[in-house]
Amino acid sequence: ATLDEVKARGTLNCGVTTGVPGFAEPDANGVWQGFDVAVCRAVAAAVLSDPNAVEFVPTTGKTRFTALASGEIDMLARNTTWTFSRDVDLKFEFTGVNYYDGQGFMAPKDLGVTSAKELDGATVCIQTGTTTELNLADFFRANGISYEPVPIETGAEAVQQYNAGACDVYTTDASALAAQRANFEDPAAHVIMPEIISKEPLGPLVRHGDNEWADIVRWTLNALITAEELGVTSANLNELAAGSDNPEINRLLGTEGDLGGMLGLDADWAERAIGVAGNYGEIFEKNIGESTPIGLARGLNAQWTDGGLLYSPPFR
Amino acid sequence: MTTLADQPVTASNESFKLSMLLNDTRYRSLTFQFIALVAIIAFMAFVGGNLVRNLTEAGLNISYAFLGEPSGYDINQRPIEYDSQSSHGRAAVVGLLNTLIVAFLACVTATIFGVIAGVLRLSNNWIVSKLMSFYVEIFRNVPVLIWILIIFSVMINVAPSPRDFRGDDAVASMWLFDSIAVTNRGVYLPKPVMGDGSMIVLAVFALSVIGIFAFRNYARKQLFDHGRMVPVFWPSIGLFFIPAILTQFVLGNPITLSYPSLQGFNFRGGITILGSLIALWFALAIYTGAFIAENVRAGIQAISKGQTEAAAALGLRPNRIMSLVVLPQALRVIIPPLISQYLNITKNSSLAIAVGYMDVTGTLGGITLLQTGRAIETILLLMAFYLTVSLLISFFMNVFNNRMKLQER
Amino acid sequence: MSDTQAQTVAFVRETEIPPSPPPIREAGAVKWVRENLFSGWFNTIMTLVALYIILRIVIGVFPWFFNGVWDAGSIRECRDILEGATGACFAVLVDRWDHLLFGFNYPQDAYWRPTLAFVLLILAAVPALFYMYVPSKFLIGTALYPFLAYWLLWGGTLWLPIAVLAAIILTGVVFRLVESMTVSTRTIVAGIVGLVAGVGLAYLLYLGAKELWFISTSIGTGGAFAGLMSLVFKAFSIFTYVFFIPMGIFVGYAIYQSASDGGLVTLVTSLLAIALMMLYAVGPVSGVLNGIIPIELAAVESRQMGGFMLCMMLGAVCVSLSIPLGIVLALGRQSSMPLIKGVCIVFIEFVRGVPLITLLFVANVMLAYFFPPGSGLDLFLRVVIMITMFSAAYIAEVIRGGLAALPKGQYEAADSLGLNYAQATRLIILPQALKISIPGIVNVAVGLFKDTTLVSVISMFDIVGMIRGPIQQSTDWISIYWEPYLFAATCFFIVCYSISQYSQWLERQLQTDHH
Amino acid sequence: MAEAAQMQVSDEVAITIQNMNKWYGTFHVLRDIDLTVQRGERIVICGPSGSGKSTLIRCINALEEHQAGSIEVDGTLLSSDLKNIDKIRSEVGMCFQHFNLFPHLTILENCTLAPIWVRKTPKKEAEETAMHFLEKVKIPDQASKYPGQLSGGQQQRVAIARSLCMRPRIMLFDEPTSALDPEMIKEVLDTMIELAEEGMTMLCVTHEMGFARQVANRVIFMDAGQIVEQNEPEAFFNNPQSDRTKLFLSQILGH
Amino acid sequence: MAEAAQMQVSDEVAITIQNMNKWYGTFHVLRDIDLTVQRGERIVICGPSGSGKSTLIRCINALEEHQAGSIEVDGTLLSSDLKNIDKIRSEVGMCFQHFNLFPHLTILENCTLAPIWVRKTPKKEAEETAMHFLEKVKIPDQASKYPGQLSGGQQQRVAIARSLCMRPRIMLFDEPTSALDPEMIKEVLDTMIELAEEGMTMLCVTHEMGFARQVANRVIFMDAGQIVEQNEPEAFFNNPQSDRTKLFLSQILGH
Ligand SMILES: Nc1ncnc2c1ncn2[C@@H]1O[C@H](COP(=O)(O)OP(=O)(O)OP(=O)(O)O)[C@@H](O)[C@H]1O
Ligand SMILES: Nc1ncnc2c1ncn2[C@@H]1O[C@H](COP(=O)(O)OP(=O)(O)OP(=O)(O)O)[C@@H](O)[C@H]1O
Ligand SMILES: [Mg+2]
Ligand SMILES: [Mg+2]
Repeated sequence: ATLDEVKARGTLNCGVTTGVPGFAEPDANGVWQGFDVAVCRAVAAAVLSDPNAVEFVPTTGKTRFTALASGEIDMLARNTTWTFSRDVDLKFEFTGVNYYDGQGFMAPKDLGVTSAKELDGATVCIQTGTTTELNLADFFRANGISYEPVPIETGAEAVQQYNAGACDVYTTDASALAAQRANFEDPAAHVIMPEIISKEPLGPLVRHGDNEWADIVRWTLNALITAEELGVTSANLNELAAGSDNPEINRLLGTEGDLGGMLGLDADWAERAIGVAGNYGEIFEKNIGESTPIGLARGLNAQWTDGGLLYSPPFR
Repeated sequence: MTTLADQPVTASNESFKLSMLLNDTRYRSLTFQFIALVAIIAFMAFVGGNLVRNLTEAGLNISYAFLGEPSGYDINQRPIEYDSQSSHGRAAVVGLLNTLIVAFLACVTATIFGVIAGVLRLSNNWIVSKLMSFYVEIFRNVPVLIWILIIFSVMINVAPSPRDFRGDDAVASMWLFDSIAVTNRGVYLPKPVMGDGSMIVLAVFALSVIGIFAFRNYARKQLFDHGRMVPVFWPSIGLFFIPAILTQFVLGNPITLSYPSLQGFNFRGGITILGSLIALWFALAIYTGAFIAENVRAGIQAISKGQTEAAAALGLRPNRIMSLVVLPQALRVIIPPLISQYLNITKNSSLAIAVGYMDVTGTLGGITLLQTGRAIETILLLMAFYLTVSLLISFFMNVFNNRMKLQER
Repeated sequence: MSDTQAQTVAFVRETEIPPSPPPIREAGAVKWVRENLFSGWFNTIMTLVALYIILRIVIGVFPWFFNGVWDAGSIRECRDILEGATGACFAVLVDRWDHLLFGFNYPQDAYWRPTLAFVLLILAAVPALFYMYVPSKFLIGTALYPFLAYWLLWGGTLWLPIAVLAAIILTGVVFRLVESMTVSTRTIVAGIVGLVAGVGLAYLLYLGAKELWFISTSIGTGGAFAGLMSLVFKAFSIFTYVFFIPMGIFVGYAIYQSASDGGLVTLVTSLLAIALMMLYAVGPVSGVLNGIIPIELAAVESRQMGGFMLCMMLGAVCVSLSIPLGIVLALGRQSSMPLIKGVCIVFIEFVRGVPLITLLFVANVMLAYFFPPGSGLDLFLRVVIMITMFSAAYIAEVIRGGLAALPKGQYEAADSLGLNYAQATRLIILPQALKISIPGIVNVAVGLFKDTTLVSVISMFDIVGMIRGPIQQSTDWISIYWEPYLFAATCFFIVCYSISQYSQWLERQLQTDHH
Repeated sequence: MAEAAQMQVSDEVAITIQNMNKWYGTFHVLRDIDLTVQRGERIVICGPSGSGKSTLIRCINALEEHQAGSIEVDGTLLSSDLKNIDKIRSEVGMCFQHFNLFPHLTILENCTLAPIWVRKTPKKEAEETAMHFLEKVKIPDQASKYPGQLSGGQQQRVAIARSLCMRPRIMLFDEPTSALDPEMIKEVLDTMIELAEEGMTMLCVTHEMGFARQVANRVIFMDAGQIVEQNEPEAFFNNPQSDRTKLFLSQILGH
Repeated sequence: MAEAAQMQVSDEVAITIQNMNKWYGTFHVLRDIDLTVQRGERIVICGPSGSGKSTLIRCINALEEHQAGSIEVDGTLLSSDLKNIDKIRSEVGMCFQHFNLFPHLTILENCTLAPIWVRKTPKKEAEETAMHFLEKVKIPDQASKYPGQLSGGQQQRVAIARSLCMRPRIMLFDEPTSALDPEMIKEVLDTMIELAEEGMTMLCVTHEMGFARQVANRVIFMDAGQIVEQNEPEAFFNNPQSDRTKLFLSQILGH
């Protein structure tokens, strides 16, 4: 089983992208940073007690599924949309959603377009990779308008084209749009349109059939989310781990019950996972939050209690 | 003497011994080939067995059923009818045609660039020959992928975007009396609209093209029969344009042009040549042109000085020496490497996705692979396609080589 | 014959005419300019056009280049410094210098290792490149280089490459030993080796036959084509079942039989020796030696390699591997045995007919399926296999040209002296054919080196992969474009231009050489 | 035979070279060459290797420029004027040591190329002329073959026929036999003797002394870019004046 | 001299060819060749071009296969058995018209290659032998040069030395002098005469009639793949029997 292999190996092989600002990127020292990366580190901390015991394997859109299927990586934590066919036909198991994204449009303000429905006849730069082309085709078809697609491999090239006016609009996941815009010379000259034309639940996935391993990844992610919901932060983690009044926090951090044992891990697995970089909210703020150059708002990714979609099943 | 002795005899009635399999020249090669055959089969067994086992383990199967399913994505250049409801198979065909289009255009242009640069490199104008050397060296020694990226980016940044044509104080304007628009999304050309009687104009045009060939033949015949030199170049040009234009005028302009114009976001009407096509085309052409220039130069230099001198001593003028003596011989040297360069263009066009041109690697080997996850199937198809193209090109090259072989003893 | 004519005709020079300097018509510079730039209206136009082009380029690029910012932490800082002026942001090169050269993952405290390996590469290449000037004993250094370079780049214990080297040398010793044995001793060796090889082969074939049967049973379900394939595999399987024992016996017998001339025995013995040593001796011995005298460097995995270093590594490794493979393919293609010739032709034409990028996809997504489950060949190795195959096919074609250029008399002379095929090929044919092929091989090598950038499409971080991935997609340098590409282009230009200049020089050397 | 040939020399001047000098860079290859050739004269030029023999005859049909002095061929002054060069070249035939046949054309096409394109002779006529000269050099049956299919001697004869097809008044031969084996030498020399007998003006660089004796009106000996001695063949061989000539002849005849 | 040479012929048989036939495709090159060569005999083979002379001697050394009849060299039957072929080749030396020296090896290496790799002679010994034979052909001082640096005659002599180094009992020469100029021909013939005087069995294709008269025991005349006539040199040249021979000799001697 994967868990045994990982333990025997002593490192977790985690598939990431070759780079998406804020989500996964090696910094100037070659250390991987980012929102997706944090999930890998949390799993590594839970399983191997060491957040750095991760071997990051960069994958492209084409290679990610084979890498996972052939066992080259233990889990894939990159912007991969959870779809029916990937789950069922390609025989993978999505273990949750760490970012609710959606495909959006960005256009220069002086184009005078306010809604994507006014884009009849426009040239659209698409960053290929996930389901972008399909969503786009569906959207324009559904609205009975035409467009000129310009598929582009990397964000940098898309920005080149977009800024030179080689396309009128630029579409990709809204998170990436926001990140790119924040780094334009004049961010205010561009608008992101209100329409979000697709649901892009992005989350980690593992191979079909190894449910123990899938559970570990799923509940590690849930632990991060629940921690935020319950107010467990890196600041108060040690204090709470000693025991608290909230039974759910106690179950989460292993002072009550034996949830860790059920996963085949030890009792304080979740404490370690949260200890890496804090809870979901902290990870978000640190990597892609509004204080970073990426500057994303929580939006859909707020806790359900704050009107978002983040809703972890209970630890019980 | 047609006796039996005129036929070779092969009978040999030595008794067969096992060691003859190794030591006898007649059996030895059979033995080796048999061993090789067994080795190949064993290798196939190893590879095939692993493949089957791995696929079963991953729960995958090899199936081409996805080719019939709707692709769900759009393609910006569609030589045949296609939309997002068409099948993956059709998308593959569109990509395939796109590959062939860009490869063909790039081959033609690369040849032109290459021949010009190769000849100019031998020019006695110092600055020009140095400039050409510079061109050749700089393009040959940097990977084509980098060139494609750089050239594409230069083009989209240098050419105006459709936005620049808009408004009263437009920064850019169309060329040739507002008939051609050059933008960084592509070039928009006027498109002929066929009215009544346009067939006549076309027919006249076709006839005048035939006429040019006839005229050239006539000129040659004049020279050969009567030793009269008839000028060819200007009459040909005249013949090409004048009759068709006259008919067009006489029939009251049956063929009209529909000009591209800025409507909404883009130019519409007319013929569009996509920017990504132009960029890839140009990048491949200029990159390969550098290699062809080298071949051309080498080919011309391979013709010994003696040939030129002999022709000069016979009183031939330099341009005739070139066309009658040097070029026919140089072509034999130039064409085989030229064809390999064509092959290279076809193969390098698989980098099209770097500029967003949807060739077969972009459709079948790109989005289709991405959407369906059918990596093995799509890659096998891709390989089969490229292999067919290169084998065809190699085949023509061999035919050519055999035909052009110098007669020797 | 009239006397007058005889007189006019007879002429004898009494004095030598001294040589004089040529007449000078025009002064140097003016004449040069006139002859080379403005010697006719056409030439004048061309000169002016050329000057205009140069001017345009210089005007376009100059400010961008000279306003360049070299010191900034991110693209945003760059913009702040430039304040809207045109200018390059070369700071990215400074900031990500290490990444561009070594990839982002190579241990920073070990940068000296690839650097040293690079310097040594140049030193090691000199004796091979300038073989006509450098005493041939320096080639030993070149031969040792791969082992040293392996150790420097990948780390681990030095004893491993040493053990491999020792195994190779030992094999050479075995080769010599068996070759120089008396026939009676060799018969004994031949007997043993024949037995081992025969049994081993029979066993392998038996496994193969089983495997073929397994394939045939597992593909025979869907459709006519699959059914047909299944039948084909069944036939192969039966064929192999029938022949595995006779084949083993025959090969064993053949080896035994050839004791008298020794060629085959020697070859098989050495192959057997090296295979056994590699499998069973090299690992333990180097482990034990390292236990006694540890000489170790921190191990670096190949997936940690990147940047320009990765291009250089792929280039060097694949070229050196593909030359021997190319030779074998070229010889195979010239072979008189139709099957072997056919296999070589199919291989060469197949590989040459497919873009490298597709082959790399194969390496990335398909090759894993061809190996036993779990054997997990690492990506670097898979890519090396593919690129090597790719360039070997091209090199084979170059060498085939060289072989074809040899006069038939050379083969005949070798035959008439009694040399056998292997000897004639090794001593007479190849040395000459390779010499003719050197410029062609160098060209293939340059092309191959440039093509290493294509590994970026399969998520390896060579210099282009590094730029398109981690640099352009980082928060700091998001979407930076020209500067890193310019840098990559410069790196490649320097290396490729030097190699092609070398190749031209070598061509001239070979031309003036005695033939 | 020498007597017989001499008969046809007329008083008209075919080539006049005055004070001609040539340099390659700073290397003085030809020094103060003075030479007058009468129409119908047959001149053999000999001398050690590198003495400038080839350069001299290449200057006569403007394959090389000379830097000082004058060359006049059939009354046309050889200058950098392209018209004069063309005129001279169409009157002077040249036959190279290495034949320089055009390998991509058949023998017949080799022979008709220049007449058709330079002289604008109708093709038919050109082919007739070509066949005439091919018969003369005794290889009419090879007309439709390619140069690569002929033996060396045959190729050399084609080269001669090719120049004759332009009906030149003057023929220049540059060591026409040195690339051939003895049997073929004979074939070629026979052809040249025949030409000589018809009164063609010929300048021939050769070391075939037999040919010189048999055919030449005059033998010119060159050394170090100068004409050292010139005389009638008999006198030249039997009674050389200059020491340099004596030395050269002793070597060449002793061989 | 011919008498003197004849002395050394022994009664042992060196080569027996019986009823040998060879075809190229369907072209019958050699027809019913019967030939017995005694040890120490020196045979000259002549005949018009294309008559199959080269083919005959190439068959003896298995460079070409024959399709019918038998060839036995020193008691070994030439069959498709590789062992026999190897054995014969190491006893028969061959010297080609175009030398076929190995250009990438020095003269010494050319000579020691086969002894070292085929005979497994220690290098030192092989070099001594090589120097011995190089002295014999009078070019010991060229040993460390490359073939490209030698003249044609010297190259041909190296080729002879190279085959001698294998200490063959029989030497085959295929027009060893036809690529050479007269001066060089002499060098090579002298070497061959010396060999002949030592009693080497020799088969030599040549048209050097002087050599034939001086050295050969027997002259064989071939035409159209058949042996037309064979006889002792005196008788062969002075009194040819067949008309074909007479015609051939008249041409060759008249030249
Ligand atoms: N293009 C050139 N540049 C410089 N020097 C040259 C050139 N061509 C010939 N020479 C030199 O000019 C001299 C005369 O050359 P030329 O070919 O006329 O000699 P030659 O008398 O014909 O000798 P040979 O009998 O060897 O043909 C030689 O020393 C030669 O090296
Ligand atoms: N490989 C071949 N295939 C077909 N025919 C051949 C081949 N080699 C030689 N021949 C023909 O066989 C005949 C005999 O050739 P061979 O070389 O033995 O002649 P030869 O007597 O040596 O002539 P020469 O004196 O010209 O060398 C010739 O007619 C030749 O054309
Ligand atoms: Mg000369
Ligand atoms: Mg012959």
